[in-house]
Amino acid sequence: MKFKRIVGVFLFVLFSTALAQTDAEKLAGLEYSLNTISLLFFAVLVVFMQPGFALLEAGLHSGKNVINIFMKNILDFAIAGIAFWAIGFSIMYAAPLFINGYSAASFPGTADFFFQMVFAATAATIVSGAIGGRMKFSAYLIFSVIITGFIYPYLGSWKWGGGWLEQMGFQDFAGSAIVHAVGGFAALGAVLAIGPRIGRYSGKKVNAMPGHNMALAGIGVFLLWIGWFGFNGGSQLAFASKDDALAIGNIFVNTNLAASAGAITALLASWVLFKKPDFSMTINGILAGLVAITAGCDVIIGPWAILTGAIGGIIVVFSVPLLDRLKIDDPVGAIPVHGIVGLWGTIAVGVFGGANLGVQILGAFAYAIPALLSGYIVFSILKMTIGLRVSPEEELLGLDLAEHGTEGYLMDDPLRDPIILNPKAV
Amino acid sequence: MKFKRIVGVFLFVLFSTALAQTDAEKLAGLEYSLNTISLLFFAVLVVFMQPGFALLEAGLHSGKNVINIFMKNILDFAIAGIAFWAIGFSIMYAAPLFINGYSAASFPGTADFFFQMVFAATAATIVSGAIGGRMKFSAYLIFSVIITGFIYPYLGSWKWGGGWLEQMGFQDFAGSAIVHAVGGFAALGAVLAIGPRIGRYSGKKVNAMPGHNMALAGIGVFLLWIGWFGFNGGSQLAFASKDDALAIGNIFVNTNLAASAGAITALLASWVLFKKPDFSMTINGILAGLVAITAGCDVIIGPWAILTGAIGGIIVVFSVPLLDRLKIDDPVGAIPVHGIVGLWGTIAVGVFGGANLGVQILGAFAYAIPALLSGYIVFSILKMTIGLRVSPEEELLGLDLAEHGTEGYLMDDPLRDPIILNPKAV
Amino acid sequence: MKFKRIVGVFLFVLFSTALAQTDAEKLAGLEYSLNTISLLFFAVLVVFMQPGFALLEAGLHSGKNVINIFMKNILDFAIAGIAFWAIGFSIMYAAPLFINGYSAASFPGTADFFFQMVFAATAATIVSGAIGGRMKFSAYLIFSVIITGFIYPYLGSWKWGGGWLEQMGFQDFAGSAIVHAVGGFAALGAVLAIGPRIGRYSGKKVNAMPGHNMALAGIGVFLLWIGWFGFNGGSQLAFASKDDALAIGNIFVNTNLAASAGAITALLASWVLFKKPDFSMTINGILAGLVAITAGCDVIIGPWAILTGAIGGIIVVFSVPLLDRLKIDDPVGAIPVHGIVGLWGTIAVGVFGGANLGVQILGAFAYAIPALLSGYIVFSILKMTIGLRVSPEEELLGLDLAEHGTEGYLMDDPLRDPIILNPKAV
Amino acid sequence: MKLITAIIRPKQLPKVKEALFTAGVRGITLSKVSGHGGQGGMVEQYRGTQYVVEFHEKVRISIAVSEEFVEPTIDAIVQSARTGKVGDGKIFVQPLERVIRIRTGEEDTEALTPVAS
Amino acid sequence: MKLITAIIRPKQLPKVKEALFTAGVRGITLSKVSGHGGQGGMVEQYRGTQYVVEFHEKVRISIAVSEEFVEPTIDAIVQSARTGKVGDGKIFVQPLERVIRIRTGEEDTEALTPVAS
Amino acid sequence: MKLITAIIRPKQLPKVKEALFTAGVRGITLSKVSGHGGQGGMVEQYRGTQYVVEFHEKVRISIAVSEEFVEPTIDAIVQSARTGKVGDGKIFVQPLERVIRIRTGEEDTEALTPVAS
Ligand SMILES: Nc1ncnc2c1ncn2[C@@H]1O[C@H](COP(=O)(O)OP(=O)(O)O)[C@@H](O)[C@H]1O
Ligand SMILES: Nc1ncnc2c1ncn2[C@@H]1O[C@H](COP(=O)(O)OP(=O)(O)O)[C@@H](O)[C@H]1O
Ligand SMILES: Nc1ncnc2c1ncn2[C@@H]1O[C@H](COP(=O)(O)OP(=O)(O)O)[C@@H](O)[C@H]1O
Repeated sequence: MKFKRIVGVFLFVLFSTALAQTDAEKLAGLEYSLNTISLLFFAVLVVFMQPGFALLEAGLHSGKNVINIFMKNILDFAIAGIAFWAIGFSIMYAAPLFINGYSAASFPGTADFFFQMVFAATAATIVSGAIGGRMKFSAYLIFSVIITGFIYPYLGSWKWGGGWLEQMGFQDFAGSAIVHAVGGFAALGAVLAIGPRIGRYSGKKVNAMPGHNMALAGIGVFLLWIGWFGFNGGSQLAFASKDDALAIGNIFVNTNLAASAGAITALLASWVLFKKPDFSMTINGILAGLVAITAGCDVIIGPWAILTGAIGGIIVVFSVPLLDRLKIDDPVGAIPVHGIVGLWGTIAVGVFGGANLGVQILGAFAYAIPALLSGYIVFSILKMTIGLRVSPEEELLGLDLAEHGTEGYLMDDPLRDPIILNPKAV
Repeated sequence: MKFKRIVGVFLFVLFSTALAQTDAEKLAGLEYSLNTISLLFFAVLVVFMQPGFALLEAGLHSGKNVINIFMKNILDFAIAGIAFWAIGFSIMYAAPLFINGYSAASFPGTADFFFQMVFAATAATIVSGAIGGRMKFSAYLIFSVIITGFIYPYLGSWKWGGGWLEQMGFQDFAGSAIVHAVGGFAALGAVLAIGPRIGRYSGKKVNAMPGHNMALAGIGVFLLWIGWFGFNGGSQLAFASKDDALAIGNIFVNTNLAASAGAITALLASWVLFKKPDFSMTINGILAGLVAITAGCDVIIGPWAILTGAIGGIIVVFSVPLLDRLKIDDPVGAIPVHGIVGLWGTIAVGVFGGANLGVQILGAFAYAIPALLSGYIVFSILKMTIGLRVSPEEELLGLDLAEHGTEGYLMDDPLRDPIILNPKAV
Repeated sequence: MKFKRIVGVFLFVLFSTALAQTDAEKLAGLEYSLNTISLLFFAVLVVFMQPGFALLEAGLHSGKNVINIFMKNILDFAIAGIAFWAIGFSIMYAAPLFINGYSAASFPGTADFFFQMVFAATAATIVSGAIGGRMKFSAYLIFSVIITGFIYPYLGSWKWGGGWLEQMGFQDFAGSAIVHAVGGFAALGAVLAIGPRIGRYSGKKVNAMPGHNMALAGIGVFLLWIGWFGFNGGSQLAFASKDDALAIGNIFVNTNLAASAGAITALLASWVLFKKPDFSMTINGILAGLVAITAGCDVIIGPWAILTGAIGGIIVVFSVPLLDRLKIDDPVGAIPVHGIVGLWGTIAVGVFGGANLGVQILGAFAYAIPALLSGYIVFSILKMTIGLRVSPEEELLGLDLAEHGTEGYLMDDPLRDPIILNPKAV
Repeated sequence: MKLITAIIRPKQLPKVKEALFTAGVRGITLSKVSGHGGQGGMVEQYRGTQYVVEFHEKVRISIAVSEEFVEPTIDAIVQSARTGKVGDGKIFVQPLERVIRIRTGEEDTEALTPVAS
Repeated sequence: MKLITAIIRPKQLPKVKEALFTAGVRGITLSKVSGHGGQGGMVEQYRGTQYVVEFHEKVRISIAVSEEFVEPTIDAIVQSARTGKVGDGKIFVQPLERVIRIRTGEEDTEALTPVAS
Repeated sequence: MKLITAIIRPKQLPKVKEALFTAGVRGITLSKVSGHGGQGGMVEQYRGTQYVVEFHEKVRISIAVSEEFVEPTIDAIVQSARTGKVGDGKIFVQPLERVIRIRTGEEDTEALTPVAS
């Protein structure tokens, strides 16, 4: 009896243990799959930033360049998809080429790659708006390969690849420096290499060249705001525990507080400076708030997140006219928003987030300067080789017709009817 | 031996139990994180309703007000992000100010806050379209603070904060009354305070003032439809069990059936009434279907969901001309869609969803009337103090130029070239 | 003592087992809910394809048909929501009508239905762009009922409903054949029945009829790209295990590689053929890459995914002018992108994905031919009964005014002012 | 016959149309033009840069009239288009040798009387 | 020389262009105008409110011709632009004192012959 | 008085405006027109089909001047609008019988002098 009972107990224990073991496996599988699904959904949110940037840039540029802007924003994403897969990811994370057999601990290597790839695409796409309206399409394509295949991955490896900045304790949670400052300062290098649009500056005079469609810019900024929840939230990179959940809840709130604050301070600053609450400054202010909090969205909490974003919004309103005075023609504000505020956001982790301030400053410039130089150098080489800029006639005609042979907008217009007086022209 | 065996069993049991304990913790962590991630993703879907509303409103208004509409829709979201965080959430849920240390049971307090915040922003943004084209931007900003910081939270506390309507058994699953009727009737109060656009009514004659861009309105309604899955699905507020999963599956299907039915009945009703299948009525019909099912998306099932949405679609088609006959100028249909159909949706839970009909009717009006009054009073006070309406010249010029100093659309036009005959004007 | 101890052990074991049992239930609940939430989020991503298609089509058509295109794309989704619920799902999966009491194994029957419904809506909506600009709205509505209620479900049942093609080992993971070839060839049937737009072909001459807004088309293609992650990823239909996570990671990467490759090859092919990198070809190329990988996104890995997408991109660039030479007027490229490339994608699973090539070819045509015939026959019957095509005057005037009585775009124009010289006209 | 061309403010157009109708003028052709004259420019701003939009939207009204309608037409326009502020516009009167109604081939005065459909 | 101005239906423009070309007229200038005359308005609706759009899109063709081209030009336009329904439009003939070709400074008849590039 | 109408290239407009201003001409009216003449068409393409856009965007400048301004105005336009390539445009000079300033009722020469506001 006793024996039986003990055996019974034993078997029972064995059985329950066996069950527990299967359960433990299932549990591990669930953790793994929750991590994966979450990471992929966050990545998809980040993909919304691609149409976000395309729309923002298209809206703030002239209507004769709308196709060109979409082409650049589509192609840099397509190129990132291939180049970062073939080589970039391997440079950044010391992984095999073509993510061939690469695996990560708590989710598939493919999911890890996909999430990181959309970050590379973001860094690349930041440049496209700043040089819009004058750059040869072919030159931009080559640059896209270089930045997503080499520049961004190499710089990124210093921190996210476990390199020297990681060793020094540099903090950049979701990439104020690694993604945004790199993109923004590469854009500055590019603008220095290509120069302003024709007619933008005459002597000391700055000529406004207003964007053609504020509705497009407005949709764009909403998509960017939404995408940023993926950008910052997903950077937690682990989701299947209570601690991670707490972290991500925090990240969402801090991200949104900073964006809201950036919108409000940019609005107010433009209202004071220019006497009217300015639209394009306000939407730049949202992005500034978002860029500012990106590095410290995990550790800059509540009121400090508001302050971080608020300062970002103000920086932008003051930087845009400053750049114009320096004749740096950045039609969409990519340099202030991503570059300058990217620096601020990185440093803010030292000010409000408990990181070492010196290291943060070092890290910020360790990204900004090489990005600036490499942007400038790559585009200067392109200038000397295949040429960087369309002809003045093409620029005035618009890149849609000059580069792509098609107009972006065509309203039904009887005057355009193709029946022809001049038979030779047919 | 026996002892050893028993000890072995014991140790084994202990070990397996220890393992089970860790597993139980992990399991709890997984539940918590699945709840969190789901809630946040549903919240992000709701954020898509912000560009959705902005686009719908922009499309149905004149092109000279497009910047102003985006500015209002951006700023009310930014303001909700700060005001509902600072004070609103605390009023609604008797939580600490600044969600300082607030925590919820099955997900982080921050995630709870974020989800509720996007609801507050929705209630606020409903008003913006109805008063579009004539209100001072500054007045709207102040109202946004008041509705997201005080009006919506206070009214919401009656039910979702556990107040008297909750005690009475009032049912409003995702906010037909609390969000939509509040927004819609606040909009009615606002419209009564500000009056119609210039030229909208002359004597008994109603002058159509067609919207400028139906493509924008079309994108907007799709984003709203998508966002509503977050709005209704996320309101389940618990996701990590089979019962919750079953509930959410149901909610998705009921939500979609009602939206589809609202689209179809509005289409058919407009076809019969106006001889043509009308676009803006059809998209209003979708929203009516969605508003109608919001209160009862958990309990109004299948065919009853279709019926609930179908009635919503018909209500809208008949309400729009009725409001015009009353000279209530609501360019986007916010009052019929969110206000009137919000009442219907709340009552429908009593008709088709098993709730107490009397309580539902009481609750519906308990939200509508205070919302109407507070909208009317707040805007009347603004009228007497800072002024509510732009000057007639500014209204005719358009709010983009008058309030923001910039035009929303600028096509390349040689006639606009800035070289100047009149030197004084430079 | 010993007994006590044993009893103690026993109780302990019992307790820990009891706990484990609850845990096992919880675990099962978690699996179930993770499956459900994931499936629903993937489904919501697929819903983004609806505005995606609407925008793509609207952009590539004339501005005088923009309302009509949105109306069709809204209504086919609404109709799918009702017709696939009432009857279609039951035909496809031998389930009860109205999904009444239907349940699935690892997630709610409602969630299963919702995911499959958005696929049905996709198949339907593919047709709308191809016949745009000339079809009666009423005829399109009737066709939407027939395709989502009968044609797509019946054809789909052959494979996804476990029918004869499933029995033969035919592989079509996410629907290159079942959704895209069916949609694309039904579109071909429709175009053959309705004929080209007025003025599209004169003798041997092909007259370009350029789309009116490339920005809309550009947003559309981004939304489609994003939605496709839901389309392909969600088709895994199980998410709560490590194996599923690995599969989905792979699907995401393969999907994106094919889309990127399709974009790049279409870009290059158009550059070579037409001397300029063509926008509408490039965006068609993205979709071609996506359609091509859809059938094999689970088994066509890495470089083979690139190749599959790349071939898709090239097929499109060559098919578009070919169809024009055959006077098949498909303004948006639905037939090449979804039809022809749908065939290629299905066959590619036999070429690169290890499926039986013969069966794949058989399956591809087993979908294409009945879809073509049923499209042709349904529209021919409509032609003979209620009429298929608007009058030439209505076509030239534009469907927005002719069918819906409203213009899609109205810029503030003083010349339109309604005060009237001719009193009779009032 | 004369061809009377008036450049007016867009906002005055409804009043001008009414005045012309009252004066018995039924056939008119309108177009959008851009006017430059003594009227000051409008200041707009974009991203912190101010600029003056110096052109003004105007509407051009072209009316072919027989001699007896010249004075009433001019009077009607002047009275309805005047606001008294700089920028009200101009009226130009030019000789018109022939008018042909395309629909009927009628010429001159017969061609000028609209026929309600 | 005369300046011939025709107001026609946009839909007839291709035919008119062809007819002018056949008649030997090569240089023309077009603009979009809005016509008001005897033609009835078009009823549109928006959110349940009907309204009449009473203007009609028309195209204005301006052609400077030497005397011998006046008749052929008018004939070409009348024949190609006529549909017979109210709203076909008008042709106005005005005196033209001088024509200068900006590119060359040529005047009058020489200025009127286009040179194919 | 004359009505001078010039059809020019849009790109030359800033120069023409400056030249006119220098010549003392202050009041002008501009409109967008579509020109067809000797200038070759522009080839565009869409989805693999090439087509020729044969019209050219031009700007029409209308200037009412008193006699002594006719020559300076024509000279200013010719010099500033000329590029030497086909498509530079034409200048038409027509008689102008009366000019009325709507704001004041002033006629003819007085009506032609803009008053800075
Ligand atoms: N000499 C002119 N030739 C052609 N158009 C003119 C001339 N002078 C004025 N205009 C037109 O008349 C409009 C009003 O003229 P402006 O000088 O601004 O005001 P006002 O007529 O009240 O003095 C101008 O915007 C321009 O379109
Ligand atoms: N007296 C007029 N002056 C200027 N334009 C006119 C005049 N009468 C008619 N038109 C133009 O000609 C167009 C056609 O005229 P309408 O009276 O409608 O038809 P019809 O010429 O067939 O009688 C009008 O839309 C208007 O643009
Ligand atoms: N006979 C004409 N009548 C009206 N407009 C003309 C005439 N000839 C030319 N034009 C206008 O002048 C423009 C330039 O003429 P074009 O023949 O192309 O070049 P060019 O004047 O250098 O010879 C044309 O686009 C057209 O708008």
